[in-house]
Amino acid sequence: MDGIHDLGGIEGFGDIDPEADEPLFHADWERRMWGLALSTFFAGLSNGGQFRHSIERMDAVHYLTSPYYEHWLTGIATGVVESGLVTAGELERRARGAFPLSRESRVVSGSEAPHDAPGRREPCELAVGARVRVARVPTRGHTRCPRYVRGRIGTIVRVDPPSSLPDLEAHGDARRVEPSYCVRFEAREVWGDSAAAAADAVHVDLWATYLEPVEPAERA
Amino acid sequence: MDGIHDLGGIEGFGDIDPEADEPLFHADWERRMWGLALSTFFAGLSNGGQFRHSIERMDAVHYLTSPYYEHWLTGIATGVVESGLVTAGELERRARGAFPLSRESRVVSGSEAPHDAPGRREPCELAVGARVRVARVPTRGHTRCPRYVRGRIGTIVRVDPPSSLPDLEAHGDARRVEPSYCVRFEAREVWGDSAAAAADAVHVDLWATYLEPVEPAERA
Amino acid sequence: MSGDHHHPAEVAPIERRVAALEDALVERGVVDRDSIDQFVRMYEHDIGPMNGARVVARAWVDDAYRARLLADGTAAIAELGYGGPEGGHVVVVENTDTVHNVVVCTLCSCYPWPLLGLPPNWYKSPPYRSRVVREPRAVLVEMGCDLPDGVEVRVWDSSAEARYLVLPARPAGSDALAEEQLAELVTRDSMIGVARL
Amino acid sequence: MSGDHHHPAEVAPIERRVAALEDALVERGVVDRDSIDQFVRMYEHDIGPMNGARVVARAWVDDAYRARLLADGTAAIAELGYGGPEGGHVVVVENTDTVHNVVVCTLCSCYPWPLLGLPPNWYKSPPYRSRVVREPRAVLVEMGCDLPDGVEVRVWDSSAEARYLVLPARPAGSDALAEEQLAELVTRDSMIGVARL
Repeated sequence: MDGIHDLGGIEGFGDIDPEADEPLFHADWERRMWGLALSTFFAGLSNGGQFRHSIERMDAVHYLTSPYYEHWLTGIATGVVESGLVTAGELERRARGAFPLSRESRVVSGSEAPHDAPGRREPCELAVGARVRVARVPTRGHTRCPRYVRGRIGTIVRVDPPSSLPDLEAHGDARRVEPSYCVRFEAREVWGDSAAAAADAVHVDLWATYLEPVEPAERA
Repeated sequence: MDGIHDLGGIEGFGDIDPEADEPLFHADWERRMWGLALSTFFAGLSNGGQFRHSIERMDAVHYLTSPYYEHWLTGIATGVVESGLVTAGELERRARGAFPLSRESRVVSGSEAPHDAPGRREPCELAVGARVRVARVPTRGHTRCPRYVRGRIGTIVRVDPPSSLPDLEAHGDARRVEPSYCVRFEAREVWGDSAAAAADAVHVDLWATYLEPVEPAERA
Repeated sequence: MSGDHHHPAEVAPIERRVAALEDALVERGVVDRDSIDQFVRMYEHDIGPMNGARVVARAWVDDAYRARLLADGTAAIAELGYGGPEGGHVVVVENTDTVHNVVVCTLCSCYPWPLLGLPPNWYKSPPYRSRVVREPRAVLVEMGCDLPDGVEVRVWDSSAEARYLVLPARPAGSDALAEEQLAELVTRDSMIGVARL
Repeated sequence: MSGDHHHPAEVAPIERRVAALEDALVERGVVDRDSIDQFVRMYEHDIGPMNGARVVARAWVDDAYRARLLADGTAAIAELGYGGPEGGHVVVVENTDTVHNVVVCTLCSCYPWPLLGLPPNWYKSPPYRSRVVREPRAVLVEMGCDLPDGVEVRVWDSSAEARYLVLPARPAGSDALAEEQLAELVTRDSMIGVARL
């Protein structure tokens, strides 16, 4: 989904604000929330795609105005409510107040994952040095393909072991295990000539599904 | 700039919330602000590009969490401070508190306007029926080229009279007057197959500078 | 900046900030309070959706006017005395049995002021601006506008100088009504394209 | 939803919402409080940047280890006993005279937990996530990290399974120090890539 979580390159968020001697947790609720989250991961309550998507579906303003561990709270609470383990009513009764959850998924079955776009049913197998273009097609569901590289051309610099495609595992029982690739994009290709020094590059790790090979003759 | 104001297609903002019997102004400050804004336009305090960019440069969270006419207040106050007419200190003294302004422009001279990208120095002249691709190059400055059509192919359905390119007028004394085009994009081209009915289309009005002609042989 | 948690002073209430800017500009003679009052009165009383409704009703009863309106909106609305800020280039798009039009400004809040006045809050808000270009049918249903099957939805994003007015289809059963009565049927939302008559 | 101004009840304080979720899951036996406590203790005491620092110091004093670390980070950190959640695939990128590396996760907050512990707030916040891929040099200067001329900046966006550790350059004048002393020089920020030693 083209959610607010997909922050790469968006302007207007201001200065980075490091906190001197920042504690690991800023309050006891953060400590509990973190331990609780890790416990739910070990209990197998959600996979990575489901967990991340449960946060991405937060209201955009809520996402931007809440502390980070509130994202985890909201996502995990949404997950346990959606799975039927706990009702939203029980959470609100226990909390003695409203308990905002994320919005429902726009994808029921994973059918809108990008690999279902025409001509893209078979993920490509690629090697270091290959030139690739990132698919332009947006999805309504979960994806780990950031918007800022969509449609851009880069070069594979590392091939990573096959792993579960998040776009599928976030939305149902279907799974596909495929390689992901570390792709180097020149800053100029992504941000235009007005970008930083031409030598700079950004690397993004992308599953095979997101990529298509670029013919040597094709220009950027 | 790729600011939060460029909202087309971003997900996560929730339901549309029409107010029954909505008044023209919700409070007297909105009434004053609107009349004040219109007065500053007639006084020639800013052109359209400057005014819009002064709002786009607001802090992203401030933009999303403030009432609409607070955008106008913040933008116009930023403009009069930047032009040297009033100091930020005077505004804060008069308001007896902090007076948040927008962040400074990332473009000093209009030099980063998209027409300065290589090979794009002459805007194209086009006719109804022509197929065009929207330039992919982002700018750090003001633009009226929405991000959701960047790199997409559409068809010109209307040619509009020449007018001042906002990307230039927002940033300095340079002006260029050129036609803009109403471009029809099929929903499928912009949002992929998972989008609404294939028959649907979105039309975006785009200055010549943002467009390049597409050869008939070229595929989407 | 509002995002900065080190901000030393509390942000002044919006009323005081607006007054501060107004006072600073009035004292410098850049603006005067009478014109501010006058602009407000104009848009509170004389400029609003009733103007657009008159244009629509005229187009319904006068085919030649309708043709001129669709060919050159700016000139045709000037015939009825309408023009001014945000009306320098008006484009009218017509709803038919097979086409439904809906207008948005994804980048800010462009709107045909001379015909519709100032936009409602929902038109300026992130949900409408973000969604109507991507899922116009879902937005229309949510706003109570059900479309017949087979109708193409055309979204118009007011990203340059043109300001759009939707010409709604004349309601069935309105044959007996005169132009003034027809104008009373025309709602603001039908001229934005989020309602049908 | 928090954006909905019709929300009937007030949002419960965050402390009560966390407790509500914890209690509901504990009562169902899905999680237990002891493991929660144990996880917290682990990351408060045993897992943190001191682990990454030991890896870096070892790489500085042992060229063969350094080569193994750059070839297969996961296996090389396991030699020192490190692994676990978010450490399943570790990639180490080396700063040199001509290359400076910096790590981000634009989509969420991926971070090499076994080596650095949990990320600081700024790493998870919109300013860093949005800006470092677009203007890494400006971000580095703002964070006090000045780069010599001619150095290429490589940004690594942790968007899939790999988790990145930056291997900083060994500081000049540290030749006399032993491995344990070297480890004390290595900061968290230098291993994210927003500082140099």
